[in-house]
Amino acid sequence: MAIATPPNPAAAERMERLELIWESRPGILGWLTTTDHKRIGLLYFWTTLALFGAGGAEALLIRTQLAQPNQHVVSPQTFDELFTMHGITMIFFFIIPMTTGAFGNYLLPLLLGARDMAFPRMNALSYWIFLASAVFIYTSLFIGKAPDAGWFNYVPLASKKYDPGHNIDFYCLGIIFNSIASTLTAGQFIVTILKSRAPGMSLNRMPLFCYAMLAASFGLLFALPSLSADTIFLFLDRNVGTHFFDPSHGGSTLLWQHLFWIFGHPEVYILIVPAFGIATSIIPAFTQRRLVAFPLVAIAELLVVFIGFGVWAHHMYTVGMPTVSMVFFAAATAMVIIPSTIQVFAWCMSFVTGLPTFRTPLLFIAGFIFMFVTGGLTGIMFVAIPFDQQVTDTYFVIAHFHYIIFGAAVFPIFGGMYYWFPKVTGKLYFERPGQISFWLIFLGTNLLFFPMHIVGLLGMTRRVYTYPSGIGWTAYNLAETIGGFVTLGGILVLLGNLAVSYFRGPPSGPDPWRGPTLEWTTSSPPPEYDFAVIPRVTSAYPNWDPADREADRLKLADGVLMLERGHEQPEVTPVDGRLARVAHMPHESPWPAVLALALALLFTMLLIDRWGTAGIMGIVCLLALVGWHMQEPEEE
Amino acid sequence: MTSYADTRDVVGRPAAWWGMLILIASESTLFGCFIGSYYYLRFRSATWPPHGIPEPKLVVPLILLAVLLTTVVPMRLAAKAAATGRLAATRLFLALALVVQSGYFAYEVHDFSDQLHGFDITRDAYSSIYYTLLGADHAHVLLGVLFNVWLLGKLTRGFTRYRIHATRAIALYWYAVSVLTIVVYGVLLSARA
Amino acid sequence: MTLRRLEILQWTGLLLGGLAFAAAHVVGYGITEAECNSAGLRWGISNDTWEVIALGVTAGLVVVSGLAAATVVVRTRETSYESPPPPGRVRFLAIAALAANLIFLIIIVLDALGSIVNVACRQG
Amino acid sequence: MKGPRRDRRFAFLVLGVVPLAGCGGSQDSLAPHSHQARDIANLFWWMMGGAWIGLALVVGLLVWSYKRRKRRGFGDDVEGDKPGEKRSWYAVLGLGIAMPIVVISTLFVISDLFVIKTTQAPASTTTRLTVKVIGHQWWWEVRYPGTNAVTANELHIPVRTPVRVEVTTADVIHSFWVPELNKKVDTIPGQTNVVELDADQPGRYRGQCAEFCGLQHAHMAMYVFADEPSAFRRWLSREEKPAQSPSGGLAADGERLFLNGPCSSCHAIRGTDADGFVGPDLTHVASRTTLAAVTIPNDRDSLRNWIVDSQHVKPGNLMPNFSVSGHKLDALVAYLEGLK
Repeated sequence: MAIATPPNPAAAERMERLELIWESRPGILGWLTTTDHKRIGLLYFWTTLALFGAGGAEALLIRTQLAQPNQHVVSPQTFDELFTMHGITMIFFFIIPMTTGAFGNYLLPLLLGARDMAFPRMNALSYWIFLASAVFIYTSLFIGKAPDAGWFNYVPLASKKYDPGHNIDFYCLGIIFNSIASTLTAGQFIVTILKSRAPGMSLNRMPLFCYAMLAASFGLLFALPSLSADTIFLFLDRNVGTHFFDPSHGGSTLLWQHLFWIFGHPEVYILIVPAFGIATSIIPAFTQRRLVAFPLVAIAELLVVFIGFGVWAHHMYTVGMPTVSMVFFAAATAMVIIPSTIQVFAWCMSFVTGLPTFRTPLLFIAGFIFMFVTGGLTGIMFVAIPFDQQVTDTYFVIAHFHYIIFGAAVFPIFGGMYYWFPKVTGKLYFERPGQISFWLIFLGTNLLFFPMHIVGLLGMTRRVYTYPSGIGWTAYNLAETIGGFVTLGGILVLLGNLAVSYFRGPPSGPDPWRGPTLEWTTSSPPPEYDFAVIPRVTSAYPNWDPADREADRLKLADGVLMLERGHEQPEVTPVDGRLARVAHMPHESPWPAVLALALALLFTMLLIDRWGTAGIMGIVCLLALVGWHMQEPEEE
Repeated sequence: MTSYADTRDVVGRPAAWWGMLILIASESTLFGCFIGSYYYLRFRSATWPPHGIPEPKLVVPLILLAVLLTTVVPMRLAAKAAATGRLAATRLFLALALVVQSGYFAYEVHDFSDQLHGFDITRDAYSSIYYTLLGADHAHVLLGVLFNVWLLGKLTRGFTRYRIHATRAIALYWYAVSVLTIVVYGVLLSARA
Repeated sequence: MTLRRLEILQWTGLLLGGLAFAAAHVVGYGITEAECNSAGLRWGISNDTWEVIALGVTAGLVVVSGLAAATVVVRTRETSYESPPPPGRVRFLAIAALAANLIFLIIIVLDALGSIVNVACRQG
Repeated sequence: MKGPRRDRRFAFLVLGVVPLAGCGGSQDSLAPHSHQARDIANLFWWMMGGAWIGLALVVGLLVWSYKRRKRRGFGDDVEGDKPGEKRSWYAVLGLGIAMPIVVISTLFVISDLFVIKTTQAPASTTTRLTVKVIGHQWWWEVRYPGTNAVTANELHIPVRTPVRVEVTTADVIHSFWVPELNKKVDTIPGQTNVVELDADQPGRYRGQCAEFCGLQHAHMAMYVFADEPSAFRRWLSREEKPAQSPSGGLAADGERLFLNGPCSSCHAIRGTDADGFVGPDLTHVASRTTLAAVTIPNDRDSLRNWIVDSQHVKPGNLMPNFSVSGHKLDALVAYLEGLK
């Protein structure tokens, strides 16, 4: 029931006014200055997809080098840069920006029944900063100075003494730069979810996707400062001469590890929780059933991140901590699993009691459950401290977290691409190639990652650029490499399928799946203002409440709640979603892009030790902010 | 669900206020990490502060702290005045707060450079974390000062709903910075214990 | 029971346990950190005693928080967690809080077991 | 020995991958040769069994949902968009909360309260020998406190004797790991970590640096030789002795070259003026089985090749290529091969 065709002339006239108020500037300039969450979401999507390609290429180079013992496909230095950049790229420049930046930006307002994010210009800023930071860090690779001490970047290996080049400075500044973008995204997601919901969407009627995004945003908000503090310390140690990490002057190398993993472990959950959100959107649509145990799943998504802040030291069991300290983190590690088991069985029971139609999106979710459970079960093994100390820093751990990160984070991303493709493009994808792509990726990844468990147990350590023959590692490594290329094939089929469908696919209409949430109530692709009428919400599955949709249609006819007077959207009370006020939204603005550019120059100056110029750039940033705030949302 | 398309009734706090709260949460976490590092390093050293470094001064910082805290009052009054649309009063209170805050900041910068002559940031881990923590706190005071300058500039051209929200948000920022400064001084002075 | 009281209980159930657990986790780790490093030699604190005190207090708070949530769940059994707010939302969050507090409690118990059974400061 | 190996084969079949003939190699955490490693391995077998059951449970549910994909809900509860909700709740509470809490808490108690006692650092009273191992980029220095014995990359211990290994580092963080004997432990700057080695049968056990430590992290292995106590004492007393200089001939020229050339600035040979400490102590280099941290065998050709072209064998290692050849090279090699 798209609200594309107005029921009467009066409504038609009001909708024209909406069109006029919300329509965005045409051409390149429109994209440079856009504040439309859908456009920003698409910008994020294409950028992160490109970076996914880069990270994947690095991964395949690594696998090629390791396909056989004692190979020299790449030099040791190149290998170190490759696995470092692979980690940085996939975590900071693919999964986080893809799930939050792309999926979150495009979908959150649509699922919340809002017309845009709470802070549209901040949203644009986060994208431009993200883009700049990606360019910044990849410059290092092209000038042959890429970070080479691993994404975990332990000191003293990363200190000036053992890594004198600019490689690690690129790491510090690039990470700080990128985390500004993520913090902006997280912050405004939280405010959007709390304040910009459709009136009536109280916390017990908010879609689980939004809970997942809320959890991930809180995670980012509270985890990133720890990483920033860490990288600031390291940057000062390297370039000012402080002694945070220098034991000979009262510093501690373990301080780096603690701060890093206080960020690093919540990070893991930040990566997969949005994927949970995607899964909890797809499962109801393709089982035609509300998700089982809604309140438990909602809290589980928040809990996994919350408890995830208390387990960081299980990455450091081998550094010689007191047993008692380790046990503290082991206990939390043991129980952080419960929220995940709750969700797994809620998903499975929804499959069992619903009417599952195994189209491609649901196939990817089924595959995701399989991969997530496999990776989760090896995760449970790390509760056993002695076993963790035995296999940590071996391929067993690589297997574990790739089952989690590729299996549990990337599978739902693929499933989500298929699921929301009709909404974004207005076209249907082709089913048969879709299923082929799933099976290729599923078999490929298992062939790629499963043998890693075994070589890990056989003693193959991580981050080695080659390995001797005759220790029984060769066959498994070859299998992994083959699996890698099979996976590549599957991904190419997937992208090809979507590309062809974009041009040749049959029209989808507003709601091809009988989806449960609000995005399916508006036309595909959605209009700039998302919803002609601020929708009425009385459950977490609004599109399955015909009465409410009928009410919307009537409101459209009478022109109620269309807010066609100005660039407006309602604000609600954070808990029970009562209408609080009508907020005036800002228009397109060039300043976010300008500010991001100034910041990029600032960081470049810091990199090449031009402190004075950096200061000037800082002032430029402040001026840009002033200019930004010259333009206020107009009052009518 | 009656027709409230024209409703302009205002319940609860504006998104701007929530946005500022988020910024504060993020910055406080950063300070939390600094403070955690402070104690982590402290636990690892037998003497704290290390030999040859004077214990942090007690009296002057506390007086300064008191001075900074007094500015919470005018900020609060400014926010109230803004909420009730009293422009002149808002400007007055903001200006008042700004003067004191600038004075505080000026003295702190002077004191900071003085201490640097005493013992340098590159001396050891203590000096590193000490100056980082102190400097970060001063930076946040400076940011607040800039906020106030900008806001006063805005208010020269009267009120808009946007500027009223800004006043509330910036007042909130100052409450947070005051608390933050108390905590930071508390941590640094704990070296005397 | 008035809605107002249910609200209070529900928020207690949702927040108290989590905050208590977070505090105990940091403090509990901090105690060992302090005792097992050069600073601890000066302060001479006993790991087990302090851990047990900290964890005992926390366990109490978590239980209180859990009971608050449980009360709300029982008192609102007539309403569905999907019914309109506030009652629906109160029940919804209370159910969630109940599960959360259970998990926190188990962590605290395991923490306590771990710090009592293991020798403090022995490198693991 | 036969038993565990067979069931490990079997296990790999369970794991779904056919192993290489005679696989397991010499760095196999599932081929334990000490009670610590055995405890850890058993822990793994139990956890793996549980893991397969858990995975089977979930996969079973998914397959079941596929089989009954035409039927909604349970029993007569098939109406609305929440069919079978009540029973699903029970399933989630039982399988999703109660069951995992019990299982995982049990695992926690077993592994982190009891097994951990056997693998954690030994109390200094329980061990009879202490060995100091110092990590360098990219080799292991081995010292025997109370003796003059200093060697590299090949660590000898008496069998059936608890040995206290104290690991430290000369530069960055490494990780000392001999999987068939015990868990790994990192070398942290400014800190001494301890791990116990207690081999229960004579043999050679491969170990490797497990923490990324730079360019040649891949080539930083070591061998632990568990000897019969008598053999160990003989080895140690020989290692203690300074090198005796060659009576004459080629080897004597080699010694002169070594002491006057650049070699002695990085390497030490006890009993001579060579006292460098950048590279391994070469006093009894000929008694070792491998060179360059178990990268190449210790034979004449490898040694020659290492001296002239170590940067090709182990790119980035701290020893430059030396352009010696002909008589000089023969002399050097002869001298080093004499250092038994």
